[in-house]
Amino acid sequence: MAEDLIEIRWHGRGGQGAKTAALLFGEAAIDTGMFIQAFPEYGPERTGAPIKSFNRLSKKPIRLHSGITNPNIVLVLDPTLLKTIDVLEGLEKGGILIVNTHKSPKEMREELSVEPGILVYTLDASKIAMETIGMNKPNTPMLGALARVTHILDFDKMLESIERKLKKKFRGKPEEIVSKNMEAIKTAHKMTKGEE
Amino acid sequence: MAINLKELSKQGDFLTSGHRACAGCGPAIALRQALLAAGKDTVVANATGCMEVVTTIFPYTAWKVPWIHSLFENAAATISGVEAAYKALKRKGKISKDINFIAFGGDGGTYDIGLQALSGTMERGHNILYICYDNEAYMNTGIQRSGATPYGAHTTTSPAGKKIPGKTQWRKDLTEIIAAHDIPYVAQATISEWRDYMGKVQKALSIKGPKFINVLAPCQLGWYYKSEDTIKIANLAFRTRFWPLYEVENGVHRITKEPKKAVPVEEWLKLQGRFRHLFKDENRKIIEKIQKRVDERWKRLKALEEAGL
Amino acid sequence: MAEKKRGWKELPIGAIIDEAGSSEKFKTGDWREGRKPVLNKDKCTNCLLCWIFCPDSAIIVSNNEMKGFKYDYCKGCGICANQCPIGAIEMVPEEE
Amino acid sequence: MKVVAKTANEAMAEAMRQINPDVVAAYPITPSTEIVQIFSRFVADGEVDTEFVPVESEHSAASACTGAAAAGARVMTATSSQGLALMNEVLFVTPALRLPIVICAINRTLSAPINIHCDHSDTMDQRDSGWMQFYVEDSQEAYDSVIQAVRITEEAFLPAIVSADAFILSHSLQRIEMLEDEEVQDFIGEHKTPYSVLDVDNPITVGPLDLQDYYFEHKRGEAEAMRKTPPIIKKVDREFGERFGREYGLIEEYRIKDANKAIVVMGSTAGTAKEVVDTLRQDGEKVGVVKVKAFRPWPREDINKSLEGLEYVAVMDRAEGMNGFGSPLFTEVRSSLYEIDKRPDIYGYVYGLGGRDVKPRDLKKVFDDLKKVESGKKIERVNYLGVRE
Repeated sequence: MAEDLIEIRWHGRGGQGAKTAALLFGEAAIDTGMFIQAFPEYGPERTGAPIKSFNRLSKKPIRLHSGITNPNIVLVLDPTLLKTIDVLEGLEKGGILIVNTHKSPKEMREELSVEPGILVYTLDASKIAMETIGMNKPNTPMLGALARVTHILDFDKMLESIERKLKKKFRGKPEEIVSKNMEAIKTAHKMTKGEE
Repeated sequence: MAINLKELSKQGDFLTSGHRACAGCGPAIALRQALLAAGKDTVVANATGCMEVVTTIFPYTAWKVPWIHSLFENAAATISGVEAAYKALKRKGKISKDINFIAFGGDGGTYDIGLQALSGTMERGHNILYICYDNEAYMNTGIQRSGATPYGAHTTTSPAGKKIPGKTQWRKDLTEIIAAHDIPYVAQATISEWRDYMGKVQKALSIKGPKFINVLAPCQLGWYYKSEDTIKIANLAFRTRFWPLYEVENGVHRITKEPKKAVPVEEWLKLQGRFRHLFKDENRKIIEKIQKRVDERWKRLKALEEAGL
Repeated sequence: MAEKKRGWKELPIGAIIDEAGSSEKFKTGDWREGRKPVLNKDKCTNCLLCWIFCPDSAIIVSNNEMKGFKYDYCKGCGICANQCPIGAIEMVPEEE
Repeated sequence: MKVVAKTANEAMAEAMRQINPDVVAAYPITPSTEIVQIFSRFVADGEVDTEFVPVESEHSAASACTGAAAAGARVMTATSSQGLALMNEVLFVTPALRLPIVICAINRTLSAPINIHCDHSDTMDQRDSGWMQFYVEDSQEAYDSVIQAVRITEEAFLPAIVSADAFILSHSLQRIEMLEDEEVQDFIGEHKTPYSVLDVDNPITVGPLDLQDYYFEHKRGEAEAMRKTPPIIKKVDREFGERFGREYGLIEEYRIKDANKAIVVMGSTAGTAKEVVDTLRQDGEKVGVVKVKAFRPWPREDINKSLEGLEYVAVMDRAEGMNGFGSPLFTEVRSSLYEIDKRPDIYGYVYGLGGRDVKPRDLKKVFDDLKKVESGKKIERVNYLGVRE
């Protein structure tokens, strides 16, 4: 496979915006000149059910059209999923796990028995979302974390792109919803913790 | 909009000679009268059925207006596509003429297999007129029962046998089903009362939106009577009140032509071989049953009219 | 009556028929089963009921006048005679 | 030109917007629903002049489209799976009437059991209906092909289905390059119609009854129209390439020139196959891919030219032909090869039914199988890839 290919898996529940996060991240990557794929896993699930969505990013055109089984990065939008879903599935050495939780990365590593060689990051995205957006919408904060941890995208360019997309998405809604989301991303970018 | 035969005769026919319908064909009369009323600037979509078959055997066509047939159950959908194209092209200035859009279907293509497409077309509000030439069975395939076949009638799939005396279900009231779509104009007509029928065609075409006319068109082959009696039988259907002539304009029922004195339905039944078995002693009660139903339906229609509904 | 049948390269696109009313080339007059309508011009009032009821468009009308029948197409159904209110049309045996 | 992120559904809807057809009659069905939804929004916002007919079924969608095309309109629709199957009866009528219509079809499997995911059984079901069929590899090709198809259908006077894999493409956001609206309009040009039922001054009869004396001649003419499509498709494709830099051909050869083994495949799996070929090539294996873009017309000459000289070929069908011996793509390729002297040894693989994921390792296994054959081992002529025993 192309060596510069980055594969990302998002875990969330229907309605939490895991699909939107993958789409926003993908579009932001395109704006920085990358090639991308962003696709949710489609099933009969409805609001509340565990869902996955995916990203592929590369500097070269992406021809792979298979599902993603060995992601480089896994993001968990909802800590309650950790009990029932094997979020580490297919994540190999060198991989990155980012979890929305108030716990520390160390606590997470122990709780999930993450093997050495996989980096663990945490942030309380729900809290950030509540404080900025006023709703438990952890998806935009998670984008901030992803940018902080991976440096795949230039953060400022990413912010610019997401702001543009959100303005379009929330057309007709109060303007502050966009600025609040942007604030959430920036806060999350600062607050994301890795292990010492 | 008085219909003047002398005036009409000057414009010539749009369904011309040389088609291969049976001698005395009621549906051919229904189509011909409708086109005379509609005039030259008319586009026709036709469902598969007798009329489609007999008028367009390649390389001959009896049609002098543009005509399209694609399948059995989709005449309504086809004409809605034609009408949509017309709207789009008119908006873009590619066509300027005012054109009538008419779909013809038999009772098979309309009451039964084509009902869904017809219902959709009516609901979507296309500016078209759908005319069902109702000959009360699938005549094209050899006289099989349809949803329009009357109670007691013999057909090849509701044969009058030793145990079962012909069709044992009432016909569905398609005119009322379409009226329930709340469209601007729905009417019932018969070919013998040509002035009433052609007037309804003209009235329908003057109204914007979806319109529906159910015209009774006897079939000498399937109803088993002599070919010269087509008009007589169409007329008796009206005079017995088996087939009331009325319209539903913007939801309001109005009887357009009323027989002065109702003729017993038996008079209509007895001319047709498809009801012959009803005249056996053991089946006479079926005729009474039919008469009762005709009286009830007429009462209902009168009540609707009187109530302004 | 038989037309030369065309080969596939000679046919119009999409199986359409581009000659309106071409069925007039197909004569159905020989379908009559031994009887044909005749008009008694003296009786006829030119009410044109025969014309409006003819399933085969086989009544000749010109200048508001009933002129007779297109025997090339009339199938001899007898509706015209049956419906003529004053009996001006009679179905008579076809001559050999 | 602008770079944007679009799923295949969005890309096809955008192409439809830029084409600005006169009539779109459509009924929603997963996974092509979005195309209809997005397009309705274009209609509602006045971004197109299209008369949108929200029909009550796909049968009526195809019927209304056929009626509209016969009235001289430029017509498009979108559907999938059961919707395409419900259109089946009408789909035989449209090409016989020689009407140019483009269907954006999202390839979803057919019931039963009911399943909304990808395979090609829905379009394969239409392979003898007389529609051209183009399978695409990604959103970009979906977008480009829809635009090309308008030109092709109006030069051939035959309709076309442009199909993209359900979810894998229909719902996967990808980077595409979109043309400017004017570029699209300029490329497709004025709509061409073979006739129009709206011409009341020159009335025609469309869809007459044909008997034993003419039906065969009419069908012969229709068949000839399909036979004449390959040069039309190539010409339009070449012109598209010259103007916009992307060209696809009836088939695409990938590292075939010096190959001795190849996979023949359609749709999104072609991309995955190319990746696998690149990996195997690094190990020195002489492998390649032939992507079949046009399944109808069947590109017999191109296929033969491309496979002649190869030793081992695996043909991948994302459909089960239920004929007891291989599926449609396999039988078509195999039949074509009959007329060349140096024929490769050819095997059939049925894969990916009902959306079953196709991973690089699955396709590597196919090449491994061919290697086994090369080393003298025997394998089944027709195989199932990725199914549990």
